[in-house]
Amino acid sequence: MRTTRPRRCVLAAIICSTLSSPAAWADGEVIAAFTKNQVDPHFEGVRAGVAQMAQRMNATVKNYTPTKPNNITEGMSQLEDVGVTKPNLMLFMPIDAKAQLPTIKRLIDSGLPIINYNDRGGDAPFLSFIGQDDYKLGYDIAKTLFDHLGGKGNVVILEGVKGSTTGDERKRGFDAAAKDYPNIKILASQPTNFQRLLGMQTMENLIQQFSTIDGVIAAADASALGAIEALNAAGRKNVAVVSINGVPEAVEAVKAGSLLAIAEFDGFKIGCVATAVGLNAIRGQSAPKQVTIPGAIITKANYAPWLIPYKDRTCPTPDAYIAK
Amino acid sequence: MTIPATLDTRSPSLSPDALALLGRLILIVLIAGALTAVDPGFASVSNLLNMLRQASLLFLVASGLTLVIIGGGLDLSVGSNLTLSACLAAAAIKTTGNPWYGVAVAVTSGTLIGFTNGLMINRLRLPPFLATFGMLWVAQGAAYWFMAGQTIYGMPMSFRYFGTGFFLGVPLPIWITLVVCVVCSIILHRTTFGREAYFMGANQTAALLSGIAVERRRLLLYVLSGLTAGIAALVYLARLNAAEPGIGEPLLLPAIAAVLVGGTSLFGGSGNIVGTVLGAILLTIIVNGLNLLNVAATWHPFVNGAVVLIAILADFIVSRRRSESG
Amino acid sequence: MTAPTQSQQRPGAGQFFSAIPGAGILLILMLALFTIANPRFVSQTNLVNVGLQASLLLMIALPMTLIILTEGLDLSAGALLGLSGVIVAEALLAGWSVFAACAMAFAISTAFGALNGVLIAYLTLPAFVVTLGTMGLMQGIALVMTNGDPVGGFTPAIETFYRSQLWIFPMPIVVAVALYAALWLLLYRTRLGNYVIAIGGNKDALRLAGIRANLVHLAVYVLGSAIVGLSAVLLIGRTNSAHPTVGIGMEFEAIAAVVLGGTSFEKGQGWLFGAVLGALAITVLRNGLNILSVDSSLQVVCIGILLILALLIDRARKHYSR
Amino acid sequence: MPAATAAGGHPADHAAAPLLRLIDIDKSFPGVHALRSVSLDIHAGEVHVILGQNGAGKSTLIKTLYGAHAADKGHIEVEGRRVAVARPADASALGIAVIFQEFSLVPYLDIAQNIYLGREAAFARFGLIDSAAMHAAARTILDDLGLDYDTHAYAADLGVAQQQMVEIAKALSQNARVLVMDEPTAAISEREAERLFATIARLTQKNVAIVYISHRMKEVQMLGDRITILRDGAVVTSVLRDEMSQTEMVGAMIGRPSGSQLARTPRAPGDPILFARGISTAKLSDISIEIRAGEVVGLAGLVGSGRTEVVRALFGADPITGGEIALSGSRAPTTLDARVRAGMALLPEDRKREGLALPLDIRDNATVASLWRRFTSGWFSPAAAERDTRGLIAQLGIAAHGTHQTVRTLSGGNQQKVVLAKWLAAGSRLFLLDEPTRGVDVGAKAEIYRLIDQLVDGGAGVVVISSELPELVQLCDRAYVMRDHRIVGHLDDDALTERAILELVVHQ
Repeated sequence: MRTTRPRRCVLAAIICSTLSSPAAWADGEVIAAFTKNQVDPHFEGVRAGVAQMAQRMNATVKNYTPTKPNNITEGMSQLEDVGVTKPNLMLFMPIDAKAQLPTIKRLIDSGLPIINYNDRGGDAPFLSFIGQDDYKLGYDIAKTLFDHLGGKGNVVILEGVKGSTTGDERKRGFDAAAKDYPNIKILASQPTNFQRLLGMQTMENLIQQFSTIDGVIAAADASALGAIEALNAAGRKNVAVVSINGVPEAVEAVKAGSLLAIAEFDGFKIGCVATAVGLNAIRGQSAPKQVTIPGAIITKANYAPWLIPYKDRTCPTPDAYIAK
Repeated sequence: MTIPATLDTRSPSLSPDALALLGRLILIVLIAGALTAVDPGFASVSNLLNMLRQASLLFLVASGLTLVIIGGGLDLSVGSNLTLSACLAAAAIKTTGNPWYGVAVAVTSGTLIGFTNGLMINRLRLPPFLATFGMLWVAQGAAYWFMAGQTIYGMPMSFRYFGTGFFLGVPLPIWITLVVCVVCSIILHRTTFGREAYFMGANQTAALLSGIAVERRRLLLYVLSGLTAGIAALVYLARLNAAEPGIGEPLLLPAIAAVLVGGTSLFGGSGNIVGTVLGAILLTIIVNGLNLLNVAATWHPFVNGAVVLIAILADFIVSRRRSESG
Repeated sequence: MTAPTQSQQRPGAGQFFSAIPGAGILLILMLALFTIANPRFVSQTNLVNVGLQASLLLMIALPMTLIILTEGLDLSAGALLGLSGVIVAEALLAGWSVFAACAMAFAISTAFGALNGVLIAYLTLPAFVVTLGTMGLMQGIALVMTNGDPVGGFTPAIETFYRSQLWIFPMPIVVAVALYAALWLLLYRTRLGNYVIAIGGNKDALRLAGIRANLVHLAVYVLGSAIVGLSAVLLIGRTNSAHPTVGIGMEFEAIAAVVLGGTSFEKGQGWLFGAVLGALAITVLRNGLNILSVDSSLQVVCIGILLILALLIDRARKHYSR
Repeated sequence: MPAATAAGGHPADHAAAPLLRLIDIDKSFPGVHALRSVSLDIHAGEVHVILGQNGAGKSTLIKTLYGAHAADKGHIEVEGRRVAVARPADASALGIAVIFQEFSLVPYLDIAQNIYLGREAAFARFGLIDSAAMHAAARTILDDLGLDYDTHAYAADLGVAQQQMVEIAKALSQNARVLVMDEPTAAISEREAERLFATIARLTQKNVAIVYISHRMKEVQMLGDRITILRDGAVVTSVLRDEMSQTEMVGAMIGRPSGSQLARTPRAPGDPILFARGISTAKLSDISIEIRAGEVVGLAGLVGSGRTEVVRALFGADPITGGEIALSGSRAPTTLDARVRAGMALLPEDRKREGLALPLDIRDNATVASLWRRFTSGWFSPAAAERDTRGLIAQLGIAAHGTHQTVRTLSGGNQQKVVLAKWLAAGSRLFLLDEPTRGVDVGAKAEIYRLIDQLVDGGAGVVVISSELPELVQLCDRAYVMRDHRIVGHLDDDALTERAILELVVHQ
């Protein structure tokens, strides 16, 4: 036993240091904010928005993210665990709506107020849904590209994660737009899981397969950025690429001209509005059933506001969107 | 007892290792031929180079791992080592603007992680599987913590050349693969260290009793594995033009598969680096071919699994036949 | 007989307390620390949560213990969990009865277990490589069957089962405890159990005793896969849908749990209860860190350090007890 | 000697028919006539000692009895009935059990489970083992043997002697009527041996027949009711204990009147190469040895007397806890690899596990220990290694297709030569040879002797461990004799005879 003692001290030190790290206590309510992974900067935007609005409204935020990206079992466990800590408000985005719905319903039944944000979480009695219209984002950005191409040309689609609401809705938007343009030919549509490496390798293979590609629609910035790398490496200069999200790196690409346009899916704004709506609701105001934040099309003409780092941006209030 | 004059009547090209490599090469050629028949575009120079470039990324992760496995070990931390090294290197390049700092950082961090693995296995006598499995989590967590949800992007052109550039019409990652392959090959076959690694892998006790400094050699093997993970991190970084904390983890199992499909035995003491190159090409060509045939991406894991099983079964049958005839 | 008495025989049953493995020590420490840091940690709801989460991990870790006792490994367990869930879900959607759907999943899991077992026991191929290959097969089939999409909308009976309780105990915990009891009986109270330990410890001795050792070896893989296949029912009950890739990575977590609990990769040394300790240690760590809302990135580091620490404690104790 | 009295309580009552008879058993292997028409009568309640040097045919005899080898000629009778023993299972069914030197216990099963491994059905109730009943049964058997072991203890936690006792218990639980013990005291301490003898006494009282194989004269005198001496595969004599003196037995084993032996060419040793003083390790105490250039030093003793441990300690393979080792006059380096570089070489007893990498080829194996010396820059040249290997193959007369033949496919003698080649290439000056001729055929044996001569002529020092006394006496200039992990004697010149060694080995 004598040898284990020093090791135990080390362990105790580690655990104590981890306990003391995050989340300084404030006076107000405790918000549990869920995001899907630690990899995609979009969710960093969400977390930044939640943090800023919570600070402004004097509440405390605790973040929950699975250790493995988009891991559904971990996401389930975290939901269950958070139920125990009884936060005053939960901001929830599903990793998989179907899977998490039963647990969410039970949490709501137990009296926990939950705001659904970013992705639709199914038909549970949420206080409110704050997000954007993925179908419309998909439709608008595809239309932007098709107009840019003059209504005709060969286009490939890099889809998101098959089966995710976000991915499927955006895809539906792309397809709907394509129907409106009879001279646009969709060469291929392949899943890239919102990932950069997969976006790049899929694009590399598509380049080999098709000699003329005029446009690329990516369901997310990361896939688009990967695809641009592949196009540059292959020397395909005149391919117009569009995507959805608007993370700083992609906006820089718009500025540089390698990305034609982005349909804004703004995590920062979603985080801000969700926090405000939720806090207002638990402080006695009535909550709108749904707040849909319109997505701008970010182009070379208007990119500047999206280049500001998240921490320097100012949270919009919900009123800006509810009034309409 | 005299030695027959025809000591080596069996020509060296028929040695078991060469036979295994030849078999894999023939398989690759057959698949390539079949794909060309289906779609002549497959055989275009640009597609072949594209495929080789993808294979080279996989190979780079698997190269150091091959050395470790030949030496009788295992390194499960290569994927997360790559992640952490790429993230640190990207930060270094971003803050200094000088790519060489990035190179130094990636190589150092990769090597340090490998060194720590070796130390844990040598000094604490942890089984390689577990020591490197623990390291997998630690390095991955460190990368998440370091990146705090961000990506670091926008590498200078001079640096991106490593991933995207061409030299003599051939993509640079392929050249790097060639260099790493030649260097590993030289290490394995033209240095005393390499010969000792094979011996260690085949029989650790006998290696120790033959005067091989087993612990130092083992440490070096893990350092090399870490180093190649660091180099691979640089190529990935240059190729992707961005570092995010999720890039390395999905590479671990394909890298192990490439080593095994390449004919290196998990028991140690056999195999070689060229096999791993062929293994990486085989795994890549199959994915490439499936895309060409418009087979859904969902089939990829199945085909990869089948290739792994077929490879070990083929080696099993060949080795059994040889031991029966010998 | 005047011979000196043979002392210093450590009794097998008494080893429980004299040799609490590293995971046990860490578990107790964590329980204490988390309770001090946030008393809600020991609330009934949270303990049920820990139980539920650990029970799923246990469903894989328990059969994995048997496999590791034979000096083997099953990397395909996680993929099989996903595949089996998909099969049950698709069969239910196709109008099969719950029983028939489970029987189908059971049959296919068993077949894959037999494939692993034949390659490992009879052809003596390394378990790591074999199960890496079959993992690809299983994952691939699940993906192809579902096109990568989650499958939902099947009969709520499965979820009802997952949420049901036996007296005050949630069903998954009951099932895990029952499985533990069954495997405990199998391992420690049946012939087969002795043979499992003998395969890892001294396969030749088993052959010499006239036992068809390879058949037993094969049976361990078949049994392991059958259990994992059936546990998929609990998993899809939990999520009310089947995900083709849901189990990926769980095999490593299960292996970690088994090893944390003090089961070794060599010589058939280990114990079934170690898997319980290991699974609880991992679950409590994650749960506790969640309750204290520790940053996810630090959670990842903590798991790695926990693993290495537990191994070090075991090593140190073994070293000084000799 | 209470045990001996107990065992001797049955002055062989040979009116009854023997329990087991071996009749004219003959067995040949390629190149070796292992058993020549051996006949043996084994009576119930009797300890039948089989004496013989290494290679006398003892292990072949056991294996034939146990069904592991099929006899070429002759047959076995049990209680007067002719029986077929084709497989170990047949032997078990007839009540014949063998306790080999390598045990067949499963480390992490407890004593009771090990005893009943494969026969659990006897305790099964509704498919479950009645653990209590099994432990009770095991308890009874252990009590019968006078052992108070906890039946719940793992085999892994038992000492060698205890494991051996469990093996005996396992044999008895199968109602063994004939128990064969192969050098049972080889690896256990004096006190443990006494317990074993007491156990044997109990067994004979229960009418079990014991076939006891040993070299130890003291044990033979104490235990044996009947003694059969084997030499070169044939029975020299079979006598009752009191019919033959110890000296006569030794003489019968050696086969020559003592004193007569092959002439040894005297050598003129040079300067000391190795000098070890007061070496102690976990398994050795106070070993002092000197080896000079140009001489062959023998290390005699029984298996388990600490011979192997001595060379391992000298080689740096086991950590030493006391004493010091000097190499060529200066303090020896501490690590094994440094000692190899200083010119030491070890030819281990178990060449397959410790000497060779079986899946690799001759070149890899023959060059592995000399890489540091041959390729000082660290660059390896396959061509040079190839040349060297061909040279070694020619020099040692290794029969192989070529340098790329895998070592696994070589014969035992040729494998041994590859190990020697490894050290020749390393230019070693001090060779520690642990049983260099075990498991090699006569031709290869002669070549190994020739090689040892060459080495010594070239100024090397050689230490030879051998269980074959004629070999030791013929090869060595002088010899240290070991017993119970100590050096108990040093013989040189005319004093080095088989008899002198045997007397030191066996006497108290």
